[in-house]
Amino acid sequence: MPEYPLKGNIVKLIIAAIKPFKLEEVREALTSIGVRGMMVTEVKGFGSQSGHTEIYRGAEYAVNFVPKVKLEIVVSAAMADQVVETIQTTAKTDKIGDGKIFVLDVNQAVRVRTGELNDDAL
Amino acid sequence: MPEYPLKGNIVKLIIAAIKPFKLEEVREALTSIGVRGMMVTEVKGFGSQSGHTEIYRGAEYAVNFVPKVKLEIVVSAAMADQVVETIQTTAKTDKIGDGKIFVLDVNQAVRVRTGELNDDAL
Amino acid sequence: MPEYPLKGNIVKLIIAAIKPFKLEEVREALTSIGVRGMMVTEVKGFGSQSGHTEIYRGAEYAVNFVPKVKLEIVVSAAMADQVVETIQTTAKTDKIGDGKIFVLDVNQAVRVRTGELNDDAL
Amino acid sequence: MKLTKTLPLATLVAIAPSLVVAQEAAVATDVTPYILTTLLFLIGGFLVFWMAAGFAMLEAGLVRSKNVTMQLTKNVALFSIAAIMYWLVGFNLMYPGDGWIIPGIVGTLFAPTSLEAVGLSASDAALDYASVGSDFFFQLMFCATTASIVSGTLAERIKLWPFLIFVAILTGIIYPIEASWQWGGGFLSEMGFSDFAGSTLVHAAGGFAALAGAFILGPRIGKYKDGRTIPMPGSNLALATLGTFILWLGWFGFNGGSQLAMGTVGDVTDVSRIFANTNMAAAAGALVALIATQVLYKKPDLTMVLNGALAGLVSITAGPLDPSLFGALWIGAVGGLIVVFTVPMLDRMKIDDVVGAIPVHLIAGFWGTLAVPFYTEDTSFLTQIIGFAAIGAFVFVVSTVIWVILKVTMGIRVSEEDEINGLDMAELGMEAYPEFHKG
Amino acid sequence: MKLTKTLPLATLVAIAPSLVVAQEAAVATDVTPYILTTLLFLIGGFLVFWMAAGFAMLEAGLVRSKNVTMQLTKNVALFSIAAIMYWLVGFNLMYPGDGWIIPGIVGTLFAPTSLEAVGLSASDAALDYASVGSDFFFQLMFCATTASIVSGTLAERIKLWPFLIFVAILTGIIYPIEASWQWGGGFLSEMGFSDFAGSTLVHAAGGFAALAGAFILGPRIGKYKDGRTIPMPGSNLALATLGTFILWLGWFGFNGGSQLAMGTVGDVTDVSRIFANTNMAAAAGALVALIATQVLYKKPDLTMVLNGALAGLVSITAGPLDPSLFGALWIGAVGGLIVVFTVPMLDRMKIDDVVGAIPVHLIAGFWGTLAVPFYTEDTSFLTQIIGFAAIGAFVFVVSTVIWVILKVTMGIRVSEEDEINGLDMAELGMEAYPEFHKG
Amino acid sequence: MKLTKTLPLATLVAIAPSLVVAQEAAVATDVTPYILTTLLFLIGGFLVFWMAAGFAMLEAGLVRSKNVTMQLTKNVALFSIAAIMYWLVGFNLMYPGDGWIIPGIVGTLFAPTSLEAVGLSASDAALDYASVGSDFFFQLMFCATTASIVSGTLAERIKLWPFLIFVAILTGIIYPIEASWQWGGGFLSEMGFSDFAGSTLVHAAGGFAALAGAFILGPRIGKYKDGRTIPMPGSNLALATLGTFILWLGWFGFNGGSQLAMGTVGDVTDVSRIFANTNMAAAAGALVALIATQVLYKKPDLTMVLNGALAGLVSITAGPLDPSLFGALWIGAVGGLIVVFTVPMLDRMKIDDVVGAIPVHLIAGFWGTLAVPFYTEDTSFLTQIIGFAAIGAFVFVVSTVIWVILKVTMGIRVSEEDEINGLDMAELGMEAYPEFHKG
Ligand SMILES: Nc1ncnc2c1ncn2[C@@H]1O[C@H](COP(=O)(O)OP(=O)(O)O)[C@@H](O)[C@H]1O
Ligand SMILES: Nc1ncnc2c1ncn2[C@@H]1O[C@H](COP(=O)(O)OP(=O)(O)O)[C@@H](O)[C@H]1O
Ligand SMILES: Nc1ncnc2c1ncn2[C@@H]1O[C@H](COP(=O)(O)OP(=O)(O)O)[C@@H](O)[C@H]1O
Repeated sequence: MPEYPLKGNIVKLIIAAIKPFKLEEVREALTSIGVRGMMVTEVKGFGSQSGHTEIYRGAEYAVNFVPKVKLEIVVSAAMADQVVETIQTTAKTDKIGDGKIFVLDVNQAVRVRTGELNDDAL
Repeated sequence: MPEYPLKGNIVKLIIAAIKPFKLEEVREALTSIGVRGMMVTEVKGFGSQSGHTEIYRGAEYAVNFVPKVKLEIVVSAAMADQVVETIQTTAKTDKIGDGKIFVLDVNQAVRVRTGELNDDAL
Repeated sequence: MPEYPLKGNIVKLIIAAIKPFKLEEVREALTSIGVRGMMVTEVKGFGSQSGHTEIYRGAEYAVNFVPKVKLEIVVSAAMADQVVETIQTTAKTDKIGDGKIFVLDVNQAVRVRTGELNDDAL
Repeated sequence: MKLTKTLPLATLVAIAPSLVVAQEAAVATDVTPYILTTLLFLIGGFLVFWMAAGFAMLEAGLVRSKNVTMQLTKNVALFSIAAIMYWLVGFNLMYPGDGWIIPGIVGTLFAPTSLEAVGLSASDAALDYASVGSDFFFQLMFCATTASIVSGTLAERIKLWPFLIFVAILTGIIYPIEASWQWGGGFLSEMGFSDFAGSTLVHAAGGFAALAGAFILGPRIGKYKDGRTIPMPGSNLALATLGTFILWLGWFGFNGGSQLAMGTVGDVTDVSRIFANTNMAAAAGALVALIATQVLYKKPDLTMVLNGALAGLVSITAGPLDPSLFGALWIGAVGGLIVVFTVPMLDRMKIDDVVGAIPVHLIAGFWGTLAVPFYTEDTSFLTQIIGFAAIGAFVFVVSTVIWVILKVTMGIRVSEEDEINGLDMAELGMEAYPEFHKG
Repeated sequence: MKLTKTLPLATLVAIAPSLVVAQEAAVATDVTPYILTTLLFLIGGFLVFWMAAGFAMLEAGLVRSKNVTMQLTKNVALFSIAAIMYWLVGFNLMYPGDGWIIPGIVGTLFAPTSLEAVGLSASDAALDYASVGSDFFFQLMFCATTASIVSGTLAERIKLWPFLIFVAILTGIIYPIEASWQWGGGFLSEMGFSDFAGSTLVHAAGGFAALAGAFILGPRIGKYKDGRTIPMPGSNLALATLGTFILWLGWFGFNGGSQLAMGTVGDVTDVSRIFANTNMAAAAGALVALIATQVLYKKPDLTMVLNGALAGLVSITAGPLDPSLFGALWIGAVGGLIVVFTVPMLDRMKIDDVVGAIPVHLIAGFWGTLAVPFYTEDTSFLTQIIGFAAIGAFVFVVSTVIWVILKVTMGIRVSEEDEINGLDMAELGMEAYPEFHKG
Repeated sequence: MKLTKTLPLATLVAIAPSLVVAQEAAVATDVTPYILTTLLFLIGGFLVFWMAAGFAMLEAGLVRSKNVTMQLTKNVALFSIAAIMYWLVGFNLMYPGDGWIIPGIVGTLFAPTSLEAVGLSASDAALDYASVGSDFFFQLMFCATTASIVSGTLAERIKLWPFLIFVAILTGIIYPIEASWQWGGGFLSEMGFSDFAGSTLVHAAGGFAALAGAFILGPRIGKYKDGRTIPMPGSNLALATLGTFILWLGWFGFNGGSQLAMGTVGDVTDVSRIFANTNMAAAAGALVALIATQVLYKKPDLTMVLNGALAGLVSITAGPLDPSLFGALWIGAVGGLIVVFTVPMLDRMKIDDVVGAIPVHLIAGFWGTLAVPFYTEDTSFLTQIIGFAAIGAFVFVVSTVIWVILKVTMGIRVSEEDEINGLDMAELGMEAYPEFHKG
């Protein structure tokens, strides 16, 4: 990616979908390994776990979406693997629906307050 | 991206913003072509559709944001085009505000429960 | 990225986390420089700003998450820097918690309504 | 009982039961019974008024959030229309005294209600009954209740204005006419039909008007898909529960006030019986619905429990005085069972009743009417069925005609897109919960 | 009527209208009228108490979710303060009997209320009126209502404590003084001013206190931008509708109880008239607002419909007894129109009234006061205007002074950042809906 | 006072205070006092019924959204069970007249309540008291209140059915027995214990049953972590505030109706005193909690203010008649202080009381009981403490036994995963707010 001056090291975006009740635990685990920030969003998750049925006023229906929490974390490329591993081990319950982790490249990260770039921005 | 051992094939992240009432239809269409999971988020959409006005207690105001649903779907690169096409054809109403689809590269995908990688993780 | 026919120019995805009360201002600033669309999501933000304490029924507790607004904006690569800068200058309050901006590559953008590609899709 | 309702308009005073009892007890002053019965109507009246809020909350809680503002708007508007139409036409059409146009069938048309003069002197008062003002106030609330029932069934798809036009006709003409047959001293009361507080006259009547509408209007988009019923869960069960508690409270006025007298030991003691029985029937209906859903579905269904309490109340409404507490219990319990079984039944028939008003008001109303002879002397199952059928047929047919006319003239249903996006944004441009993310 | 309010404190018993009527009817036992009037105050009182909940829900529903906890806190606190201040100062300041400090203008200062002894014997009771306890209980609720009106207008930007200090002065001093001019037998009642249940004394007075506050406090940040009004939609219209129904219900006690007597045929029949008229005016106000917003804006506005019902109620409050039902209808209807037109008018004047309390209580209150002579003998438009002006001027001036003092001493407005982030987190550290995502 | 509660079942008529007073005043007709007292029970009864809705809303507002449907279900179900159990067993167990099994301690077992015949003649009525129907209706509501208190404390973790089984035993047996000791004319009333409307008999009793449950059940997962208390904020403070206003309103019936007579000047004037005092105590409790939280935590805590109002009400309930308005103020104020200090105290003791029911009902109930001798003659602090201890010990021990039995037999607590995911989806498969995103 020539078009960006690489002040600071390359950073990665880690997107993870986990079970809501694991959020606090995962956040603590990540803080303890030095992650300093993230964005958390409630999402409706669809996956193999989905599809159990409920009854409402006598009518059966399939619950296609299960509540999940999505984490978006940008970290220096160097930390990425450790972060993925930490999330995986912490969020794991060995039950279906534990979630997924995805890693993406980031061209550039900026801290709004200071204009710092890339991993200085985190 | 040398830094990741490529167990399993490359995967792509597909982000789509669609009209909320199309969600169920799109989900079914995607399931039928073999998509096994996704994350769904309500978003406030801003675009050409935006800007109609409403009146509240006698005061006119422009509605800048319209409710949309955002889909995030990770699929094997091989399937990406088909997924994009399926979303496009299903979500289409030919009315302004139908939405957008974006395709991004993913370095790595992990299944929390098993640690499986990339398209094995999906 | 050979696998995509590059109709239209390359586009980028810009993800920004800002303070909720800045949303309207930022949206206006972006419109004025020609951004025609975006997706907005409320997120719970974790970062250096987090951690002040509140009292509920006599018990102190730390507030780990602060409400933030996440913007997802796809623009032509050419505009990316300007968009980043506009967000940064507009969202800035010089107080901690102003937020972050991240820039990612996009392989492909599609307009659901027309099937137009890349920056024609925006 | 009901007959005495015509007295304030008729002139006869002599044979009024309440007064008689009073004199037996050789105690009542001339005016105290009048004051106390008037007070009963005022208290009963404001309690039944409160039911309008109950319906509004129940329905707002059971529709999806995209239709809440509309449901609230309909409920405020329908009550307001009922208040005006009942004054303009309804009251004297329902209580014509001797002013029947067609004896026993159609009362006085277009005689707006007027009340007694200010500072009425005792000599000019219907001392054996109560003030016209209090009677009008109390009766008006029953009329509005009938309309509230309709709005729940037709929620989430009917247009505002056609609905309100129907409400005007229902509250101004349909309800007053059918109610006059019994409470106005019309042919049903002659026949010996018995409906103390209106299981048939108010609740089933509202249910029939709703049923006719549901047929003409059709189900919500996506409600029935390849033979299956797709639930559309209510957006706010706290509101729905609040609404049910409000209705339960208002029902004490609904049934208790229908004693129409409080000036004697016998009357006030009867009102007490009615309060106790009404409460028992509601409790039994709720509890049975709780147990039945646990047994049938393995999980209790709160919305059914709420419907069950209301069905218990509707069931006891036709005869809240005569049954023992145990009688009230089993009559209410059957009402609770009825909703649990008839709610899915209606769905199988593809009749889309958003809040379950038809099982609660029409079907449990039939049950309550039918059950009267178990405890009330000089009543017969046959007469009860005939009375229910007469009123049901009349309300259903007339309502159907009006719904059809509205449909062909102005249309009664919103566009598909409007229905999907919700009536709030489409018809009102205003969300009930604009800040809460919808799922 | 109002004059009799002073009787329990004065000693005279002779010329009490109610008793006279009673004796004409040659019936009333000595004590029954006393018991019944006391009961009227107790029932009326708890109904008006309920209005405090109505204001709380209405306001909580019309503010944005980030200010809901604060609005609820203010409503609970203001009622509590009113209850204490009215006992400590207000009641005897408002009903001085013969204890005027400045005759007809300022009553007895700092005489906390004390009630009759336990187990009062009939010989010691004001048999022509009611118990002091019930009268105090009933009057107190009116005082609290005045304060509730203020909290709505000033929502979303005023600091908690300065607001509560103002409430203490309003309920302890301002309201009791102006109300004493009429209901305490002061100079306005001498003048022949007529305000049966308080369109001016309670509602307009509250409105003027709110208006003064709105001027000093200024509009919410971002409310008026380059000449345009930016709507800030209420966060929960179901709550706002519930609040309106609660107020509607409470109003039967508000107006009906103001008959101040229920011991005779004439009085109880009058109370019935009042109930019926009050309901009619509310219905007309709501319906007219529905139609007007449909016509003007092409889409009905529920918040205007709710305001319309309340404006109808305020309009009839000055004279709920004398008008015919038709009179109540058109008086209420005009009230409904008033809000539809004055809500945007205030916005054009950059007066930021969050819940529309000024159009509903002040402007419709003026209309209701002005309309009295249409139906009530021995009243004149001029006197009505003078009375309204006198009370308006007094309340507005005194309130302005207090608001200014509060502003310069402790400041009345939260910081810009606090206002943007919402008073709930900033001043209370507690959200009303912590789990629901805000937009 | 309480003793007269046994009269309708006993036969004696002679020395009934109310009648005596009446005759002194040489006025009351024979039946009017009976009618008026019956009316007091009916009005009081529906007001206390309304409290069931108040508890439901308060608790639904103070639990997290994932448990709201369950909390609503429990509240509707517990009231229904109470209504049936109190009829089946409770009422005659509580008011045995002369039918004690163990004199003064255990009344008549398994004698379902039956009411008077329809159209009772004056000669057959307990003219010195009121109708059995109205008395049963009124008393039933007190019984249900006791159960409502328990559901709040144990929210968010207890299984539905074991809870409902406990409620059946509490309302059918535990409450009626302990209440009979005082109101049924049992040994505590002999002893001179005084608890006018039930600070101990109703509120503390409910609190002790809740406390026993809290011990056996344990705190919610994550509530206490390494010595710290983790707040779990309520999901809807508007609902919690509505619930508090409802309870406040209902309390006028709760305390006022407990005068048990309205047929004389003395009685109705006493009822007025009670209304005024009850309101004052609530206001003082709320205001003191507001100030205390401001001082202690720098930010007022609405949930504490709501608890404070309720604690004020509970505090005055043992003696709402005798104190002056100032007495009601300071007694209620102390109640408000109590919650502010005991809520965190319970947390330090790791007793997880979700809605603060133990501080409000048990601790403030103790205070209210203790405070009676300050204003009521012929009462002693010692007797008050003994009475409180007797009832507390009985309810606590029996409840503990039952909770333990339920725990070992069927289990009372949901699984950890169910608790974390919320009882609504786990036990009911139904969310209260399915469309609102949870945080
Ligand atoms: N292909 C996918 N793309 C994006 N998110 C996914 C995908 N598959 C699953 N998810 C997310 O992960 C969650 C768990 O996935 P699921 O298949 O149910 O269980 P598991 O991860 O244990 O196989 C889903 O609820 C969804 O939020
Ligand atoms: N540049 C963009 N970046 C991200 N999302 C966009 C962008 N433009 C539009 N969107 C999303 O797509 C939705 C539809 O776009 P819009 O321009 O309104 O209609 P159309 O896609 O038919 O041109 C918007 O509401 C928004 O959610
Ligand atoms: N590493 C990160 N990845 C993703 N989002 C982040 C990250 N760090 C911070 N954020 C987002 O930016 C917001 C502001 O960050 P914070 O560290 O609190 O203040 P500042 O940006 O001024 O340093 C956070 O609330 C969070 O939403």
